[in-house]
Amino acid sequence: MRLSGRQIDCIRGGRGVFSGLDFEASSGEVLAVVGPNGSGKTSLLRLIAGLLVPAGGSVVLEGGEAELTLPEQSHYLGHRDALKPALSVHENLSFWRDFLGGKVGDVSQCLTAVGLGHATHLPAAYLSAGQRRRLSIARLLVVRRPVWLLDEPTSALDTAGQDLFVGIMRDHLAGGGIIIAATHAPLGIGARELRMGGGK
Amino acid sequence: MTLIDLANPTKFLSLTARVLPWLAGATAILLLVGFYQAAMAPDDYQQGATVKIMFVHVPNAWLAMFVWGVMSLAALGTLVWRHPLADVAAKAAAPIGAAFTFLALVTGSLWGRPMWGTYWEWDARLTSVLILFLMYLGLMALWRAVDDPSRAARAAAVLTLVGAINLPIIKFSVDWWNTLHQPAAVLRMGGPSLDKAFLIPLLVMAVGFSLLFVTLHLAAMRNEILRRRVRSLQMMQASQQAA
Amino acid sequence: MTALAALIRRDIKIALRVGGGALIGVLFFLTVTVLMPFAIGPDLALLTRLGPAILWLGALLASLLMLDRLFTADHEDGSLDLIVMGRAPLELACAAKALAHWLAAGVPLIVATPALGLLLNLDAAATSAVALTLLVGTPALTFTGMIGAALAVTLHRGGLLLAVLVLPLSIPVLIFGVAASQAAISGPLSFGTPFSILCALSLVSLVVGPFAAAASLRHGLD
Amino acid sequence: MTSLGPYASFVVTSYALVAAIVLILIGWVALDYRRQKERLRELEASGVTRRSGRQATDIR
Repeated sequence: MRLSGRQIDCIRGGRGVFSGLDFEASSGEVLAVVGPNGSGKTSLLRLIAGLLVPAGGSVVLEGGEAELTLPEQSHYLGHRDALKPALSVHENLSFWRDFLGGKVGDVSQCLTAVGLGHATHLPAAYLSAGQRRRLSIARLLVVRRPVWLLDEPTSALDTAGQDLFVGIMRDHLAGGGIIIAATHAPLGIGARELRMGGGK
Repeated sequence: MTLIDLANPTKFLSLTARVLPWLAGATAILLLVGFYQAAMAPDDYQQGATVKIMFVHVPNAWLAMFVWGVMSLAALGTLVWRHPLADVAAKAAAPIGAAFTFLALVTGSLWGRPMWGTYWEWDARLTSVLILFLMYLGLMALWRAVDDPSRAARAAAVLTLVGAINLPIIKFSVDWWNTLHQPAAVLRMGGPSLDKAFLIPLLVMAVGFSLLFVTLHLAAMRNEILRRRVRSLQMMQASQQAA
Repeated sequence: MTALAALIRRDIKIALRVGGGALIGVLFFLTVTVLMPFAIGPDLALLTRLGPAILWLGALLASLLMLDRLFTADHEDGSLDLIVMGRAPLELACAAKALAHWLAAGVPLIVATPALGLLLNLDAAATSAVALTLLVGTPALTFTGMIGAALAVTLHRGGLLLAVLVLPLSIPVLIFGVAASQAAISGPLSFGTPFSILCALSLVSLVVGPFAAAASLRHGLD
Repeated sequence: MTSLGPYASFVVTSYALVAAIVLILIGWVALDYRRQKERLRELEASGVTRRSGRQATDIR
């Protein structure tokens, strides 16, 4: 499986964020998108996720499931964690499992895997920022999708959480997954760098 | 047991556990006696048997206002002394007050059907009670809208006090509005002089319903304290085993 | 199908839990209706005549105000991004959200109508006529209002802008809803004609609403 | 019991409604109490303790 972008232009609010961007990542590979604030890291991820329309160029996934689009084979983990405080931890995760569909796993197991096994029936409102992030990460586990688009995934996580997350990413890569992560801090895992901005 | 002791939620719970059965028993007895006397009361020469509706209508209408008074006192406790038990008292009273107000409205309307020929007349009293009912519902909506109980308590306290000041103004305006449109006064409930045969069952019922309120209020306050305990324990559970 | 059912279940759950707004809509409906006689006067004959119009206006405003949060809440916490990325077509997801909204917020309005009919001195036949037209007409309000809600999300503005966008769109529903209820109460028109037009409006909005909302969400997210 | 005359249905409906609403209130309070107790017991079973170290279900 290979994810590649050719000559991508991105314009937001009339301002050119980046142009002529090329990248590629194959199965088992991490592409770390680095660069200063405003260089378009988040825009690139949202563009791959199909949430932004590129002004030029294209992104292609080769070797995926033919009848599905790229966004339907991607997980997007953004700054906002897509959790409803009124629902319990379990309800939040099982909603996303049912809604996103495809190959799904067991909700309780995934919650235990991210260290939330004790809190399954508590309202998500009671979780701390780090725990909310863990719950978002559980979403990556409960629904199997080959491409992970992660925006600052380790922010708000404590050291134990970061170690846990590195393990989760390793498993995903070993299963032939692709990870594209926008990050300031080192991910703790071997990655190819895509440097954004500055080089115009 | 001093007042300070009462203010401690745990002490309050133990007191409630001891008092509630007696209160419930007294309430049941008074309401049964009141019901018997109401059934035995003679018909009114003007209103016929519908006068019996008064025996449940008047206590409910009086409680509708009394409960708002209780909540206003609790609101003062919340705002001035910032006491959590006052929050609990205010929150527990709202649904009970709303239920009594609803009953006052419905019994009033059932009394009005044979008297006026319609279920609803925009009579000054009924209309004021209807507005009171809306305010109760608004207050309950406010309690439900905010997840953090102490924040909700302060907002609800402000609304309760503003309501307490506003209620007489609303009553006055509605009276004025009503006389403006309807110079002919409709037949009013009760009347200035009340025969003893009606007064005694009415009083017994009034005391009975008041006791019912006290009983329900204490029980609801106990539930609310337990609910808060559950909430804080859940929050502790969320953080305790985070590692 | 499980995806859409899950979405409907989730939205209804959120609406009914603490902090959800389902019952506040009914309270608003009640309050607006009770306010009307203070402006018009307590003349029962007049209120009877105006009753259907008052109820329809109240229901229209109530359902409009509740629509504000339809997409905004999901947009703010990032859920909308994931809904767009789901395998369910966005049009169907929008329809599911609108259906959940109607079930949680629209149906209570219809249930409350008889009590309000009593206050406005409508008899049983008139009240049921109004309730029936609301049952048929409120889906149209929700599904056309959804277009405004989607636009409000993409423009990052809600509230009054939504009202200004959506109110003109709901004029036909209001016209035929009130006309049908009036026809049922006093004539002279037959009930069937305006009622069938109201049904047709609802059916059209069921189709147009989701497509327009999905289109505006797709092009407006950033 | 004296006869209630032509308006019997209104009187009976009033009393029945009052009884029904009061019973609903009592039922709500009782059910709520049982539910909170149940939750406290579950929380205690899962090993969460109060700051004061007392039992969660202890109301004395």
